[in-house]
Amino acid sequence: MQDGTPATSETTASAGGVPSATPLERVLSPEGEVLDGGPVDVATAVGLFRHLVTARLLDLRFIALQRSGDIPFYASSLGEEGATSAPPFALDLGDAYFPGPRSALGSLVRGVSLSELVHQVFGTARSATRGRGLPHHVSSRENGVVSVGGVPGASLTHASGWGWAARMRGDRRACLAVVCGAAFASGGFHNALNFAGVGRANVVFACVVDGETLSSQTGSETVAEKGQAYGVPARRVDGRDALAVHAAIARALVSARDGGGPTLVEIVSPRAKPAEDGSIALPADDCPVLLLERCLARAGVDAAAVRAPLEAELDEAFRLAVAEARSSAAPGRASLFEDVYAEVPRHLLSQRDAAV
Amino acid sequence: MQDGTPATSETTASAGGVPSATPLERVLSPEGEVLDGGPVDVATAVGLFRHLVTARLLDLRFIALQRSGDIPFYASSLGEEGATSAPPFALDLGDAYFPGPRSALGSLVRGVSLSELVHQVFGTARSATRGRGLPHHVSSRENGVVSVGGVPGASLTHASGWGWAARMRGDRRACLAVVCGAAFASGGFHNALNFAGVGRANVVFACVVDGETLSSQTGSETVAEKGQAYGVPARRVDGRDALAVHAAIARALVSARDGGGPTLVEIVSPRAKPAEDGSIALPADDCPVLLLERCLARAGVDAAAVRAPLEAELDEAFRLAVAEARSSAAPGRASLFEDVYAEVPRHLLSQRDAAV
Amino acid sequence: MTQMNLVSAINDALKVAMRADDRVIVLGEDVGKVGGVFRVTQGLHEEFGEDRVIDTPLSEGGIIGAAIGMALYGLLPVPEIQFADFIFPGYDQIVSELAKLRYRSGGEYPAKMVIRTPVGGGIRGGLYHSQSPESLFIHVAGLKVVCPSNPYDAKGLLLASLRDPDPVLFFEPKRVYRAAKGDVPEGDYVVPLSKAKIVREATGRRAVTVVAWGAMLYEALAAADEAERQGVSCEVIDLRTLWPIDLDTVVESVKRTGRLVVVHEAPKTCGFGAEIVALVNEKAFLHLEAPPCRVTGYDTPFPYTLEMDYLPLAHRILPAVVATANY
Amino acid sequence: MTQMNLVSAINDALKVAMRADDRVIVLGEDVGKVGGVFRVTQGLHEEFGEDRVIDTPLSEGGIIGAAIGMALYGLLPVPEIQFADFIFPGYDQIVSELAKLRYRSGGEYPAKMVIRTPVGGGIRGGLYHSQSPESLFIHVAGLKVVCPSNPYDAKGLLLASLRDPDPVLFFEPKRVYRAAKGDVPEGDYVVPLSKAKIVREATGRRAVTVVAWGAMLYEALAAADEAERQGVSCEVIDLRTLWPIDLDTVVESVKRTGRLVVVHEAPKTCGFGAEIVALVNEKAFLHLEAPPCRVTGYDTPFPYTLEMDYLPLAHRILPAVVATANY
Ligand SMILES: Cc1ncc(C[n+]2csc(CCOP(=O)(O)OP(=O)(O)O)c2C)c(N)n1
Ligand SMILES: Cc1ncc(C[n+]2csc(CCOP(=O)(O)OP(=O)(O)O)c2C)c(N)n1
Ligand SMILES: [Mg+2]
Ligand SMILES: [Mg+2]
Repeated sequence: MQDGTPATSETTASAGGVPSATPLERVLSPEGEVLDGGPVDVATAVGLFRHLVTARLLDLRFIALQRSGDIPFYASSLGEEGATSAPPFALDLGDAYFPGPRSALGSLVRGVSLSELVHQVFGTARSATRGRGLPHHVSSRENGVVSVGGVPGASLTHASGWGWAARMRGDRRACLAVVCGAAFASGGFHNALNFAGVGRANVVFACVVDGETLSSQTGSETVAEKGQAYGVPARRVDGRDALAVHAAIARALVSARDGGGPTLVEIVSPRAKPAEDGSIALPADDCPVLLLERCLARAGVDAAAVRAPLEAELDEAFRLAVAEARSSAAPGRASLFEDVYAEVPRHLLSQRDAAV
Repeated sequence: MQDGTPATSETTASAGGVPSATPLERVLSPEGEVLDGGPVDVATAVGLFRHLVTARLLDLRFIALQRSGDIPFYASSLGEEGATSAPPFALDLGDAYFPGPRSALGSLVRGVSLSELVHQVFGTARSATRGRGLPHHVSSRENGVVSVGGVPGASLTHASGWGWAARMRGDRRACLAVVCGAAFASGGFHNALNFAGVGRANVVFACVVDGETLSSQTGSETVAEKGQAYGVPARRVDGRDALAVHAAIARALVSARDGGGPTLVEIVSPRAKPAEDGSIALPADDCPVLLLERCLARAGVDAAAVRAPLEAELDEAFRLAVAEARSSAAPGRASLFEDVYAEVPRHLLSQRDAAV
Repeated sequence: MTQMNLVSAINDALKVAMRADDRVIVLGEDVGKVGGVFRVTQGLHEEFGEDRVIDTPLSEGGIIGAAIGMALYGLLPVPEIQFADFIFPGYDQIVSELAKLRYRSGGEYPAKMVIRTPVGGGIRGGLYHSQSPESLFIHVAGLKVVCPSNPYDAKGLLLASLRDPDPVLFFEPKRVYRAAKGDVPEGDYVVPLSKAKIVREATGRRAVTVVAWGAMLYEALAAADEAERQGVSCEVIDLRTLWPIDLDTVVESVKRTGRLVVVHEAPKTCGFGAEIVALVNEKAFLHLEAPPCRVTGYDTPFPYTLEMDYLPLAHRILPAVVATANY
Repeated sequence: MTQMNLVSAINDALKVAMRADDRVIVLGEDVGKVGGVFRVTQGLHEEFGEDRVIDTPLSEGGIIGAAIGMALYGLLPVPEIQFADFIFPGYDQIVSELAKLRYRSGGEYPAKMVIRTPVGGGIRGGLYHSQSPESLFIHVAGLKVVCPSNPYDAKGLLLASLRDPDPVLFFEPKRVYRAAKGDVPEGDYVVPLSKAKIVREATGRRAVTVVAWGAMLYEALAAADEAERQGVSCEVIDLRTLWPIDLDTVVESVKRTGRLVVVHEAPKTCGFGAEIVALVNEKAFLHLEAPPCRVTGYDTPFPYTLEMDYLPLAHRILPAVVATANY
């Protein structure tokens, strides 16, 4: 490989009924073999595996919390763990991560702690957003997770501006923006791609696509085609193969750091729905966790030995975090008036005084 | 030709420094020969020629009015007469025309009279818009020229809605929307293309492109590439060749009427700047009027015999129209409050009573 | 008469209108097969088909822009904006195009439509599923703005809005989508636009006019009950149509009571309450015995965890009413 | 001190800021090589280069959205919206993103910028080059809104706006871009935000407080001159910062005069005048001797031919002032 990133090969494998106009890049065969015959980067594979297992387990827990009415809303990314967790895993410290509405679990990859995420989901005073915004509206400056709002696509343009600024300043840092389904239709997507193209921004767009959504949002067969409309190079990768996703994003980031401008990476990824009993409806062949498990087995790593203690640990941590969040105070009423401006202005001081 | 429209051939001729990623369609050679050797449709050619001559002459007159300060603003389409006048010439009665900011002269092709246009430009009480909106904000229901506002791209989405409605109602009528330079970056363009693609709308987008503007607005090499991003087929045509423009638009309209959905037609067209002395800076080879003249000559038509009396007639009509507009009343003050709602509501009645 | 809630009454109005006039079409995100995230358009797709009940891509600028084109074609579109918070990507199409088309075309190209959208807080929706942007549309000439509080009015006002020749923003108070119940006539009827309704008359001598609409009407009424017990009588007005406002009803009431409290969920500053106060100053200055008072959302974004502290609920209206009465 | 007009004073402020702080960048349509359609950014491209003075595509949503990203990166963007009428395609980015970022991130991700844009009529610009949309931003929590009337204030307020930690909308009254002239200090200075200025003190006993800003300040002053001749004294206040408002200055003045006239170009209904009237009611009710009065643009789109009839010029302010004085 020219640029030192893991080998990827193109197959015509098509994920869950998704159109496959240009072939989807994969690193692994469905059996978990490295397609180009090269060795697997075990550290990367194990790292990714841990994140995928974490995402899978927590997604099911959060879905359960929504079902029980503990939280009003939760945007799951079940089955899409490859698309959710592999892209931020390719980022460096100092890079910025612009999450999408289904990126709550991606923020863990950047260093957000499980406890922080649970506080966010419960909207406690201790959450980074101080109990503002829905569960999935994560934000963490410490971890370079940029605040996301409710309008799909809007923060994509922010990412283009961030990456444009980085390019102008000769900065090798880059940012990653997650594009969710419906965002392809949004004005934010259009502006983001157009400004990134014109500004040669240091940005990579990770577009998570399930077949259903795309056809209801736009007339193009794939998202990759949309890059060309803005002079932004695109690639398509199979979201079931986390190593392939990681490699594609990593290469795109290197290109951005080297002044090569933005890249659009289409990650085709079937989404799973959890059944009542907590099992998930996803054919084994479509499961990114199992694929990595097979890959690790071939590389002589006992995936079960990684997975079981990790899951036990996560279960315990989750239990504790939820207990803590439940017993945490709601934000104080005065907080209503804070962070609207840098300082509470006079008219809000009087509203605050009347309220508390 | 399969669909009975004039023959077009593709050449790689490139207009005024404009990129030519895919070749531009032309009907005529630079010498005015029909490229595929077939006969020219003389009625169409003469009709187009008259409109091009009209546009050229009036454009220079309106520019002069702006220079003299008689009107505050005028959006010229000098040198682009092929791109301006040929598309509406392909419309049928009952079709709708959604003009762009530089389409004032295109509205004449649809049947707006010179006198009406001059009233519009002078903002008199007798203008169709009742003295509202800038000179180029034309509107004429009688002639199917839909009102255009100040935001480039905004009415493109209207065209998609109109064409979507027509398609839903099984109507063979179609509409034509003019896309000007900067509109390619606008949200309106994005929404228009996306909704037209999804709704299989009976709409044709006539995109007028001069090389300079495109590169400042977007990273793509051509506009045609943008069609693909929305599943909208595109073609590129040389705007200097009015017959080619007409043919491309006509075919796209037929396709729309037949349920084939929208088409994007990129019309690459150098724009001319008028010199102080009223001559225009446009190489003879780039002049759509001269090209049609050469074509007519080959077909045995004496273009000068068409042009000279037409120009004399236009000059006289323009002189009269300007004199009439100058002596026309401004709209009455009460008109300020009309057409805001269908009926003047109470709060506006009192504002009106105070004002008049 | 059938018992309906707000959702079923609006749904019924759409069906009545669509059966009577095939120009009426519905479009928006998930309005078709899903029947709308609040189920307001349920059953329409089955009954009227995908050419009259259209699932669109997620782009409010596209939805309103395309609806304008459909209106220009001759249809009568009823676009749904899934939450009023999401109307802003379509704001330019509404204020620069829809509101100005009739005017800028000299009356030749009006674009008639009714934009439906749920407004208001109280559903644990946070910053982006709770806002009440009415004043941002009332400021823009050319638009009408309606906000019903109960099923009867909702159906009648929606049918009136469809019949009205001007573009209407139809704001649906989603906090009471299911909670507000009442008898609704079958078939066609209208509740006229620009007619407020006095839902509770002042009786005592120490009286206050309370103007409210949508979900906050119920808070105003609850506050009025309690105020009554404290010896203050409230005349509660449900505006129903916000703009053009039925100023006479408000002014006549203030002339009787001399006192005014306006309640709304939107932030206070430049909210519609300010306009009502200013208008009452113009029309009934000499009758005012206390400063007109606004009980509103705070001048902050809409919160998530603390939404019940943000909303101008009865417990915040009551002291304002009492203080205004005792001024 | 140098004689400057509004254009050169703003240009000078940008140069001062850009020389002192290389985080400051300018972006917008034609702001670079062309120097802006009103020449406000002239010379910046030459001096600071294309990485600090950026010509963008025509998309206000893109401009504001990208500017937010640049601010999050650590730059201090000064986006120009070519005409305030064209801010609406960027309205969602301003109200849903820019205004809420600090709040929704718990204070961690403020996005600081100053959005410059020319406002107001009087240049024969018609519907789409004349509007004054201030109240549509004042209603949205998290934004500050400034509108200078003269070169000294323009430079000082722009420098103050850049220093202020919150996003500022900086509205430039284009009708007086070149007509408003005055001495402007060289180099750096600030005119503090949220401080109004009494530009003409009331002297007589029959006095009226007149609140105005931007281009209409001059009309208010002209009306005041004539009113004086008719025996009515005006205290004319230039708000300078519209939000957060310097309410003390307004209220103290009204307490002295008992009378208030607010002048603005924007349509009357839900304009900022309504808010000022409502606030004065809250703070100085018992001092009011006449109904507070608004002299404003009409509740219509902005006209083309009749723009001078639309604007609230001195001849419309005068009778309002006199009537208010004589109430
Ligand atoms: C501007 C705006 N409009 C509408 C919504 C409401 N909304 C959020 S996601 C969504 C569509 C979700 O569908 P899809 O694209 O399939 O995404 P998925 O849920 O499959 O990830 C809608 C309509 C919103 N958040 N913002
Ligand atoms: C939303 C909006 N933003 C800005 C403008 C002002 N404006 C009108 S046309 C234009 C750009 C013109 O440049 P170009 O795209 O080259 O078009 P051309 O004049 O060459 O046809 C601008 C900035 C506008 N009318 N509307
Ligand atoms: Mg989906
Ligand atoms: Mg150009």
